[in-house]
Formats: sequence, structure tokens, C-alpha cells
Amino acid sequence: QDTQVIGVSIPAATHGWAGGMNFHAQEAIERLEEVYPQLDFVLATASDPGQQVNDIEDMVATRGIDALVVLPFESEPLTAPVQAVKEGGAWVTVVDRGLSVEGIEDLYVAGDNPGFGRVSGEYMAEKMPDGGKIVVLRGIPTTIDNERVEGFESAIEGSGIEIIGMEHGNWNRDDSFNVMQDFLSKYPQIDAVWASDDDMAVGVLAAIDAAGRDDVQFVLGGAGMKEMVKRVMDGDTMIPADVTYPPSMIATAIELTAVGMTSTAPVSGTFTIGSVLITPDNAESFYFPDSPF
Amino acid sequence: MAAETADTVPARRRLPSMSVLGPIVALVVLVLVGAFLNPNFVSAANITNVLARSAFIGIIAVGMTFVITAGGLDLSVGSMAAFIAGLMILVMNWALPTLGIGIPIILLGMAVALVAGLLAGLLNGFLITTLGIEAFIVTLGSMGIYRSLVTWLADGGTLSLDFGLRTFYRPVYFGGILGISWPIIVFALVVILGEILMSRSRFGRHCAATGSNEHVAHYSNVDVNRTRLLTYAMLGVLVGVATIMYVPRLGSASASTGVLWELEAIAAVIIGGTVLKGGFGRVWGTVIGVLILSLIDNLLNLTDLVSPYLNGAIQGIIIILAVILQREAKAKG
Amino acid sequence: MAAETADTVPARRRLPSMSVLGPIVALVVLVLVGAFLNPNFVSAANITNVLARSAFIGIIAVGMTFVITAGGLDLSVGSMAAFIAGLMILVMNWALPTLGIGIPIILLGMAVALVAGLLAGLLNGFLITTLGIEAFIVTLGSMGIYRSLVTWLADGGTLSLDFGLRTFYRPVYFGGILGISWPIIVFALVVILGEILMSRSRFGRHCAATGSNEHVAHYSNVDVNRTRLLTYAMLGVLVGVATIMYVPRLGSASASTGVLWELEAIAAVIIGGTVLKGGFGRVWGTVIGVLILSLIDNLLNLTDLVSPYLNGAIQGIIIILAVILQREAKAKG
Amino acid sequence: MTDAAPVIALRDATKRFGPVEVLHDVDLEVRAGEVLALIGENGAGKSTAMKCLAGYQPLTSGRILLDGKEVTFGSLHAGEEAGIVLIHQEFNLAEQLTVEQNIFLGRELRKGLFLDKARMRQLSRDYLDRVKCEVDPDRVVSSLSNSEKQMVEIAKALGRDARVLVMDEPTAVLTNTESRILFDQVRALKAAGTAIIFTSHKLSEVSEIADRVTVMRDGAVVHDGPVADMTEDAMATAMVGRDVSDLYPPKGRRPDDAPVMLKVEGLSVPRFAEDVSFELRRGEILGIAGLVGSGRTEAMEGLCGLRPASAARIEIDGAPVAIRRPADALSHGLCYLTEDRKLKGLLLEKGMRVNLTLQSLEKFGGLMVDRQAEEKALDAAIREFDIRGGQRESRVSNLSGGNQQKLLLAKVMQSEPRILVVDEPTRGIDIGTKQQIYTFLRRLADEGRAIIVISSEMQEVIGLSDRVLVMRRGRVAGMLEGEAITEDAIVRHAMGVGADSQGRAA
Ligand SMILES: Nc1ncnc2c1ncn2[C@@H]1O[C@H](COP(=O)(O)OP(=O)(O)OP(=O)(O)O)[C@@H](O)[C@H]1O
Ligand SMILES: Nc1ncnc2c1ncn2[C@@H]1O[C@H](COP(=O)(O)OP(=O)(O)OP(=O)(O)O)[C@@H](O)[C@H]1O
Ligand SMILES: [Mg+2]
Ligand SMILES: [Mg+2]
Repeated sequence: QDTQVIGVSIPAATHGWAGGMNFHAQEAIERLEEVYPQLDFVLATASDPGQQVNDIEDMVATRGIDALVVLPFESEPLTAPVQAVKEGGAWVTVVDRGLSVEGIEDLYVAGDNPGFGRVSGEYMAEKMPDGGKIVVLRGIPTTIDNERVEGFESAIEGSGIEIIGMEHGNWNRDDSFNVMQDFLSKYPQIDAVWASDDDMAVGVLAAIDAAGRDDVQFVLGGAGMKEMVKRVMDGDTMIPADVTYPPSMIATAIELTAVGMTSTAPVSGTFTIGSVLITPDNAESFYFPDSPF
Repeated sequence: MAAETADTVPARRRLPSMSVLGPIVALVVLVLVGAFLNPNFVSAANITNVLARSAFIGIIAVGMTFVITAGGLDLSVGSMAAFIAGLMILVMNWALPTLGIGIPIILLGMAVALVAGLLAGLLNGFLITTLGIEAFIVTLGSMGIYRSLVTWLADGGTLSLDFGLRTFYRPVYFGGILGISWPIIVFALVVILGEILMSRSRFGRHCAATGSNEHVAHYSNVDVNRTRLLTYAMLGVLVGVATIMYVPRLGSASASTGVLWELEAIAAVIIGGTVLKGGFGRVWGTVIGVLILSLIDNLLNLTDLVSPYLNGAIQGIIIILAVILQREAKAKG
Repeated sequence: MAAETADTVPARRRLPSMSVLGPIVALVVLVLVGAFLNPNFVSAANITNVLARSAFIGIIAVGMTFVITAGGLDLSVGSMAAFIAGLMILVMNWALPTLGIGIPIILLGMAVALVAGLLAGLLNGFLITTLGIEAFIVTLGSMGIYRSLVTWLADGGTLSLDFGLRTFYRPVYFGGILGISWPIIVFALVVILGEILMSRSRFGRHCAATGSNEHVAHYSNVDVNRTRLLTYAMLGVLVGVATIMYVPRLGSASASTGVLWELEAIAAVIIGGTVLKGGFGRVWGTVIGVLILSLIDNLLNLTDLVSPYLNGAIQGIIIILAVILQREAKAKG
Repeated sequence: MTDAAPVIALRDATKRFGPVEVLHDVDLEVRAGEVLALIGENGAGKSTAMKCLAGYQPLTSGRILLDGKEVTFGSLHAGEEAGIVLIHQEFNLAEQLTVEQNIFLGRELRKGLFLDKARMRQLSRDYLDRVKCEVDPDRVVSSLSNSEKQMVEIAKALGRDARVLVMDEPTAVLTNTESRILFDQVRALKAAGTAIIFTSHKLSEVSEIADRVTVMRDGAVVHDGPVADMTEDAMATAMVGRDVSDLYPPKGRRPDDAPVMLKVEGLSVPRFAEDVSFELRRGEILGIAGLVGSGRTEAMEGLCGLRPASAARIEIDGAPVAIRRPADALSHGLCYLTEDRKLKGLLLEKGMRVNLTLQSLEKFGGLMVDRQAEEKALDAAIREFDIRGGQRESRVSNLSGGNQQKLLLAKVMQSEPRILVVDEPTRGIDIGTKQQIYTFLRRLADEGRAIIVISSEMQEVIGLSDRVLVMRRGRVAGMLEGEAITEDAIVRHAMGVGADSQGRAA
């Protein structure tokens, strides 16, 4: 029987979460190639939207893909090219970031960025019933980051929590370390930090530690990095919780696509992978010590 | 940055065939490897894809060839492209209610891109020539400035062209005549004009003279500052042209548009045999450089590698090998 | 890249005070503005923070000063640092069961960093000097290679030092003597040695001669290739030293470690007054350049701006202004 | 013709570089159809006066009169616009461009929008033919020899239809034959009414071609008059302020059994020299003569490890040695002074001290360089070689050409060579200093060193050498000794005695 080719196009591993996502994608492909000998996978990683479009064009022109699993770098620029793939008759699975025109994809495995911000904000509000002063570290300036921050801001509205400083830590440990050091110099009193990402939380914690400041009660990261989940599990008071944004959603998407290609099972539709709050109570079920992320 | 030794005749003059062959051989080897790995590699569709997408960097790299030949450097082109794309989209979206979808609004957008490019280039050029600041610093600075501005214009997100407008504008990238798509045609035109300008015009000579020895050029009544300024202005306009082709392709601009284009353009120029310290440049070489770089990416997508993490390593090795191949060819000549 | 006109004596010689003042004035202005905007800016804690975090780029930039002075360039330092950090962490984690937590394993890690740096530098230098390939291309290639390798080593994620080991190693970044933290001390040492090497040693002279005119250097019994090779090797070792300070800070390395360090280091060198085309370099100027760059970041974080999106723009403007200030100071001199 | 009004003149011209005044109230003039020779010691201000006259440098005070009317040259171009063309002492060619591109730089010819390459090439060919220079207009300038570059400069100037042609030491890098060709052109231009100013340190040329001579000393004009009224000796005396009639020191009395210090057998430099063998004895000055392009420079560079070369056998003090790098040569006391001071000799952007000690830095401290010692060495060198002008720390490109040459010689001497190879050692040096250098070289030989002098100045080779080796097309064509060293003999060997009359004569 004919082999079918599934193309997987994702952003390159330029920060922790994307790294985790890259890992899961490769791991899923390896696994599925064994399970389904009739499937062939092509994986391409791109460092900007333009390159991702190139990758997709190449997959169509030279590998004749029958299905495309794409985690768009950005929604807007990828919409038209993915639409073209769809019009060419291939199956399209979109992951995490929706395209800007609805109804192109056969399958949408969605992350929930506003939800991620909202869950984080709600936790903050609950943890600081009397309000307080917090600083926020943002990611690389992107729509995702905007959605998260908006979700967060609307969730803490009216809770008495005041954001006294907000800077870009670019989802990077070193940048967030520097930013946090400077926040600590600038504000004599910081009650809590929304690091919005576990990689940034690592930098933030190191800065707080080094400054020897005890006014900061806790740091809330996000994404569910194993070290952070472990600290939540261990009841670390600085890391009382975490919010998931599982990079493994790509694996879910690839797997569902493979199933869709090889069987008649109905896999189309939208699967939303909501962001969940990890607390010491449920941390165990989110802890995967073998994952790189 | 090894300079030719003063007392060896550059092979280019003695045996033009070998150094002309150098980059071409590298390109041919790459094409053969590709065709061997996957027959689709030489399919018309793939070739069109590769050529069309090379057009952005290619058009910019042609301008960069002049800047480098005249002894300059421009690190800002990538973020300049992003900024111009953003501006173009904003202006077009803003004019949409007035002008409606049609040729005029596209022309407006194109005009904005060209004028913005020209101004950005002139600004770089002015700071470098009139104020006499190192090109590296000026363009590093303006790189940061444009990148920031586009992020700010897009409010950290993405600036998108109105969807209807985009559909109307799309053929500028995807359409063409006689089966050749517009970006390829424009790229070819820019290259031909660039090659003529470099090798057959007074301006081209003045660029080489300025880059080779600015005092000599100055003494010989070459307006060194004007020549340099013009190279930056021209590069700016070409960035505008590239953006005109880029916007219909992706219909959007964001902080990640055009990241590292500057490095890619400079690399293409140097792979093509232009001397980084100035004084000698060739446009056709740059084209080969651009094609080599695009093909590497394309090739990597064609084949299944050990790990996509290693793409960058393979790319790096091929770039170095391509240049070694040239040197070897030259040395033998 | 504007060269000084042939018939003016460089101000540096005529009135040393002014060009010495140039970068320093820029630095002082920046500090004053900072202190005015936020008094915490001049607090001991903030100064320590800024100096300590400048140390990585600073140590690398000192090495870069030599490379550039000798007419070279190295774009690979950022990814080289990431690769070395990754390697160091891997080796230390691997040796942990055998050696246990203690001084030996730290020394092992340090030795790995220094040796890896040396080898990486020698490799760049070899390709550039012996094979005679443009430094830009070689180091662009090796930049891609190291970046890929670290991504691959980390499996796309982050390589983390064993937690216990990290706690033990931490004081190398956060500790110090007499209230001065280690990175600052090491940075100061590197700068002092670098300054002496550059301005008082035979090697420094040979670097300047090689960068100024390699033929003259060759005819004056300077081993041009060896000198260049040594600058790359030295830069590699200094990248190793920077990594030794870097790893204890966060105990991790990933694909995003050291991104754009190369641009920052080169910018610092040039802001400090070293000539990009080679032939003249000053280490103390580089230090000022590094401090200016770090202070800009620090200032932007300490003050409330219109929009953090515009940080990059302000950074760009300040960099250009700092250099204009220098030129003006020189011109007046 | 002397009654005619001057085409161009300097009046009360003063030029100052920073605090140093290098021209004091200079008056200078030249008429149409007249050749003016401007002579003077190194650093006297000849080049500076010429640059001011042609508008390349502004005067500090004073006037420039063109056809009797005062003019100011606002830009570099203004001088040329007014028909004044200057050939610089230092080459003014873009190395990476071709000959034709350089000749037409700044005034390219166009046909429609495009360059008219065919016509420019043709015209370049014509200009080059006028100076009997055979280089291909498409050659890159960096591949030319110095004399070829000079001829290109001259061809470039010829193409500009000058009213006033100013030439700063045009013959310094030319051979006699080439100088002859140049002078033929000068005569033709003169007949056509061009005013010509030139400088030269070869006083015989001044007598031959000039109508009038102006002598400068220390930035002031000390003599001005028809050339017919002055002998060469008188010129020399006016320039230097003392008598220089005994230019060459008496030759050494080398005993025939003096030990052989250097023995070269079968030296080959790919593409340039083949099978060169000779011996050099202690206390001897060996001259090497030959046509330009006969491979003298390359052979000696090969010998000193400066370019790839092979040899059947090289012995120094009787022991076989292998020389692969310049360091090997230096460690055996063998040292080479380059003929190309601008591209291979001096770091023009650096100061005198740095240049002086570059080749022998290990003498000045171990790892660290001892500045005090360097300064002392510089003091000594300035004294010994009479290097004049310029503040100590200013870049050497500000030194006058002759003083750069002296600095170069001083630099080489810092290595304390035992066997010294000097290539065109007196290029651009004034007659007084030349005499000093000849005396100096002879003294070195007498002190027990051995010296090789490559020179294209026939008189220099004859006057200085104990023996003369003549090269032709990369091979040794003959060895002359004692009375046999005559101009005629050298030329015959260099030309291959009638066998090949195509070659350019030395
Ligand atoms: N740009 C400059 N800055 C400072 N001093 C200069 C400059 N140019 C020339 N000088 C000085 O002016 C003096 C005259 O130099 P000039 O080149 O005119 O001498 P010259 O007569 O041509 O000597 P030579 O025969 O050696 O060529 C010298 O002392 C020189 O050092
Ligand atoms: N790199 C080169 N390739 C080819 N030919 C060259 C090169 N460099 C010089 N030449 C030519 O080789 C010949 C040798 O030049 P050179 O002037 O060094 O010889 P020379 O015997 O030392 O003569 P002189 O010292 O009188 O100039 C010249 O004709 C020159 O044009
Ligand atoms: Mg002179
Ligand atoms: Mg010679």
C-alpha cells in the first residue's frame, strides 16, 4: 500500500517551552513511525514565520505531503500558505495558535493563551486577598504574550493587586534574571512576581535569592517545567503553584493526525487543551521526570 | 578577512574562468546533491519556490553588495524591512475606507515602501558619511530602532493587512507572466540593473574606488561621501522593493519579520566573492551566494536528518565548504 | 567605517586627554542621567549587579578587542559560550557520581571550559589563517554549528547542573571577597592583563601591526598567521572564562544562552574606540563600551518609559549618541 | 620665454601643520612652456609647496596667482578644473582597481548611460604607449611593479590635458630608460606650452631637463635662477649647505681571503628567479644590477624567507642553514630592506617609535616592551640617520618621503644585521643624505659585515659595489669585479648582449 507523508512544521527550539515542544514532536514521530510503517514524517523547524512558510512550501513541492501538522509561528502570515495546502487536498492540523481565517483546518488542537493568563491571575487574586504589589515579566513580544497578559490583567481587576512594573524577559532565564535584579533595585517592596513562564521563573528566583530579599512572598511561573512542578510538589513556599501550558500538545496533535490518516475514526474538530493550575495536591500527576522540559 | 597579498595578481584577472567557476561550482554541486537526494528537487515547482523566496534576501543583497564594495556595512536591513512592511500595512489599512480595494491602494502601499526605504537609507547614510560614525554602530543602532518601532506599531503582536486587500494583493507574490512569478522577475531585473550599474556605470567604479582607498578616490575627484550615501539610499530603496514583494506573501509584519536577514544578506555577498573590506564587488556573485544559502535550507527540508537540531550545524558546514571550494578553485587557477 | 583623513594627526596623539575623555564622558553622562532618574541607580547593590552581569560580555569583549585589532572578527562567541556551558554542565553532571560534590569537580568543569574554549578558538583561527577563509564566513558558520550542537546536547531544552552541585558552585558568581563579587574581580583581572598585553607587550604590538598592514608586519618579521591564530585562541579561552562565571549563576544552558552576545561584544569594542578594520585597539575603551551597554539596559529597567516595546529604540539611539559624543569630543580636541 | 607672465605662482606662502611651520614666505612661479625644477633636502617642503600650489592643501597664509589673478582652490577638484595636475610623490592609485579604471577615475567617459569602456581602454592604451609602458589596461594595479605604477600615474596625468603639470619625484622609482621616456614627454608638453614643475633628487636630471631651478631649504626658497647658471655641485651645495662632491666613499680593501659569510647555490623563486648562485664575503658590498623585472627583488626576498623559495644550498659562515621564514633569516643575522616602503616597509598610521622597533621588539624587553628603551633608540636613530620633521608621535605618513626612507633604514638597522640586503636604499633621498648613507653602508662593511645592494641607479651600483652581479630574466647573467664594473658591461649583461633587444634597458 502507498506510504503517506505527514509534514510537521513547528518553531525552532529557541526557548524552554519551544524546546519541550520540539522534544515531544520528535518523540511522537519516532514512536509513530514504528507503529505505522505506512506513514512517513517530515519535521521542519523554523526560526521565523517566513522560514516556516518556506518549509511548508518545500514539503508540498518536494515531499508531496498528505497531511500537515502546523504550530504556526504567528497566525496571520501562516494563514494563506496553510490555506493553500488545504486547497491542495491535504489534511491540515493546526496546533496551539489558531489561523486568522476560520474553518481551514480539519483538526485544531488548541492551547488557551487567554485562559493561561486568566488562571494565573485568578490564582494570584486568591493568594493575595488583600491585594499587593507585583511585578510582571513578559515573554517575547508576540500575540501569545499579549493574550496571556490581557487574560491576566482582567483576572486581577478589582482584586487590589497592583502591577508596579512590567518588562520583557523574553522567555529567557538570563534576561529575566537581569530584569528582576533591576526590579529589586527599583522597588523596595514587591509582594509577588508573575514570571508567566517557568524559564523566566528560574531567573527571577535566582535574582531574589542573590538580593537576599524576603519581601517577595512567591513567584508564579507557567508551562509546567518539571523542576518547577517538583518544587510545587515538594511544597516550596516560593513556588506554591504552576499553570500548565503543555508543550506535549504537539504530540497529541501528531498522534491524532496519524490516527486520522490511517483509520476512519472521526478525529476532526477542536480539542482545547486548557491551562490547569498545578498545586501541591495535584502536582504528582503533572510530574514527568524523564521529559527534558 | 584575509586580504590578497599585494604581489599576487588576483586570479580574477589572470584566469577569469576559474574564479568565475568557483561559486558556480559550489552551486552546481549543491544542485546535484539535491537532485540525487530527491528528484523533486529539480521540479519546476520547487525551483520556482526557491527562486521566489530568494528574491527578498536577493534584492537586499544586491544593494548590500554596493554598500560593502564602497567600504560600508548595513546591519539594519532586516529590521528596516520589518518596519517598512509594518508601515505599509498600517497605511494601506488606514486608506482602505477611502480608496477601497483596487490598484490605487496597492500603488499607495508601494509608494510608502519605496519612500520609507529611501528615507531610512538616507538616514543611515547621513549619520555614517556626514557625521562620520562607524557604519557598524549606526546600523546596529538603527537595527534596534526599527525593530522596536515595528513591535510598538504592532503593539507587541502582528500587523495584518486587511484580508480582502490581501487577496487582491496576493498575485504580486504568487502571480506572474509566462509562468514566471513576479518576485523572480523583479529579482532578475534588480540583478541585471545592479550588474550593469556595478560593472558598466560610473557609480559602480566610484563605489569600488571609494572602498579600495577613499583618499585616492577623494583626490581623483570622486565625491566619496555622496557615493557612500547613495549606496545606503539605494540599499534602502531595495529593501522597500523587497518589502513590496514580501507583504503580499505573508500579509503581515511583526517583531519577528526579517530577523537575521542582515546576516544572510552579508553572507551571500561575501560568499559571492565581494571583499568585506571593500574595493571589489560583483553582483552576479551575490546572486550565487543567495541561491546557495536558499538551497541549503531547501535541501535540509528535503531529507530526513539525524535531528533537526543539527540543521544549523549542517548549514554552517556547507557555508564554510562553499567558500573553501571557491578558494581552492581560485588557488588552482 | 570612516577613516581619519590622511593628513590630520589623530587627536589621540595630539591631545590625548580629549579622546580619553570621550567615552568616559558618555559613561558619566549616562550615570548622571541614571542617578537623576532613580537614586537607586547609584546604590552599591545596583552597581554590583550591573558590574557582575557585565562581566561575561566584558571578558569576551576584551578578547574581541584583540581579534579586531589584528584585523579579524568573530561572530561565534555567543553560541560558543552556550556550547561550552552545555558541555561543562554535561561533564560535571556525568562526573558527579565519581567525584562527588567538592572542589575537584568544579576544577574539572573549569578545565573543560578552558580547554573547549581554546580548541574552539584554535579551530576558528586555523580556518581563517591557514585556509585563508574570510573570518566573517568562518565564524558565521561556527556560530551556527555551536548553536546547533548545544540545542542538540540539550535535546531542544535546557541542560541543568545538578541541584546540589549548583548550590556548591553558586558562590563563584554570587560570592566574593571584601564585598566585591567574583565576576567583578575576574573581569577586572582580565581587563588589567588585557590592557597590559595590548599596550605594553610585544604581542599587542604585533596585533596592531598585523591589523594595520599585514604586509608590513610580514616584512618586519611578525608572524602574521600566528598572531591572528593567537588572538582567536585567546578569545576562545576568554569565552571559556566567561562561561565559568556564567554557569554558577543559573546553573543551566540552553539554545537561548548567549544569543547576540557577539553583536554586543563587537559593539562594545567599537564604542570603546577600537577601529573595526583593525590596526588600533584599546582595552580600557572596550570596558567603557561594555559598561555603557549594560547601563543602558539597567536604566531602561529602572525607569518607566512610554512603552517597553520602545526599549530597543532607546538603546539604539543611546548607542549612536554615545559614539557621536566621542567623535565630537575628538573633533574638538 | 622668461619674459612671459607666470601661469601660476605662489606668493608669500606659509603653511603650518599644527604648531609647526613647514613653509615660510615661499615665492614660486612657472611660465608656460617652462620646466621648473624644485630641489631641496628631504623635508625642505617641496611636496608641501606643490600640494598647496595644486590645491590639495590650503595655505595657512599667502596667495596663489593663476595667470596673475589670485585664486583660492575651494576643493580638491578646483585645482584640476583650472588645469593644474599633480602627480603625487606617494602613489595615488586604488590598488584593487585596474589600470584603466584608475586612469579614468573621477572622469569616466560615457556613451549614453553606460561607460564607454572600449574608448577608455583605447585611450589608456594610447597614454601608456606615449610613455612606452606595456602594461595591459585591464591589469589590477596591485599586481604592478613600482615603476609600472609610476608610469601609470604619469599616463593618468597625461590624460588630463594639464596647463600646469606638477610632478613630485616622478623618477624616483624609474630606471634611466624610463626616465628618458618621461623626459621625451616632458619636452613634447613643454613645446605645446605646458608649464611643468618637478622635483628630483637626481641632479643630473635637473641639469638635463629643467630651464630654471628653485632651491628650498628648511621651508624657504634659498635660490632661484636659470639652470644653465648652476653646476650640479653648486645645486647640491645650495641644497645641503655644504660640499658633496665626493658622493661615494672609497672602496674597501677587502683581502681576497676574507671568509665567505653567505653562500647561495641554486636559489629559485617560482615564477621570478631560477638557479641564482653567488658568494658574499665579509667586508664586501655586492651590487645587484639588472633591468626592472629581472627578479632581483624577488630573489632576495626568497633568500630572506619572505616568499616561497627553494635553494640547493645556503651557507652562512660556512654552516648550511634552512631559511623558511623571515625569523630564520633574522636569527642568522640576515636582514632585508624592502624597496616598497609604503606597502611593505612602514605602518603609515603609526608613529616613528612603533615603526622603528617593530622588527626587533625582542630587543626591547622580554614579554613586555620597554618604552624608555624604545624612546632612547628613537633618539639615537633620529640623530644617526638625521630624520627630520614631524613631532615624534605623529604618524609616519606625515614625514616627508625621504625621511620615511631614513626611518626605514633605521628600523632595519635595529635588528643589527650581519648580512644586510638593501633594495633601492636611496630612493627619494636627497644628495646630502645619500652621501651619508653610502658612507654608512661602507662603514658597516668595514666593520666586518657583508652587504648586498640592489639598485636601479647605475651610478650607485658602480660607485658603491666591490663586485656587481647582473641579473637577467631571473638568472645570473654575469659577475663583474674591480675595473670591469662599467656601465657598458652591466648594460650588456643585463640585455643579454644583443641576443634580445626587446627588453627594456636598465
Ligand atoms: N600632514 C602633515 N602633518 C604634519 N607635518 C607634515 C605633514 N605633511 C608634511 N609635514 C612636514 O612638513 C615638512 C615638509 O615635508 P615635505 O613632504 O614637503 O618635504 P619634501 O621637501 O617633499 O621632502 P622629501 O624630499 O623627503 O620628499 C616635513 O617636516 C614633514 O614632516
Ligand atoms: N604578483 C606578480 N605577478 C606577476 N608579475 C609580477 C608580480 N609582481 C611583479 N610582477 C612583475 O614581475 C617583474 C619583477 O618585478 P620587480 O620590480 O620586483 O623586479 P626587480 O628585478 O626587483 O626590479 P626592480 O627592483 O628594479 O623593480 C615586474 O615586471 C613586475 O611587473
Ligand atoms: Mg616630498
Ligand atoms: Mg626590485
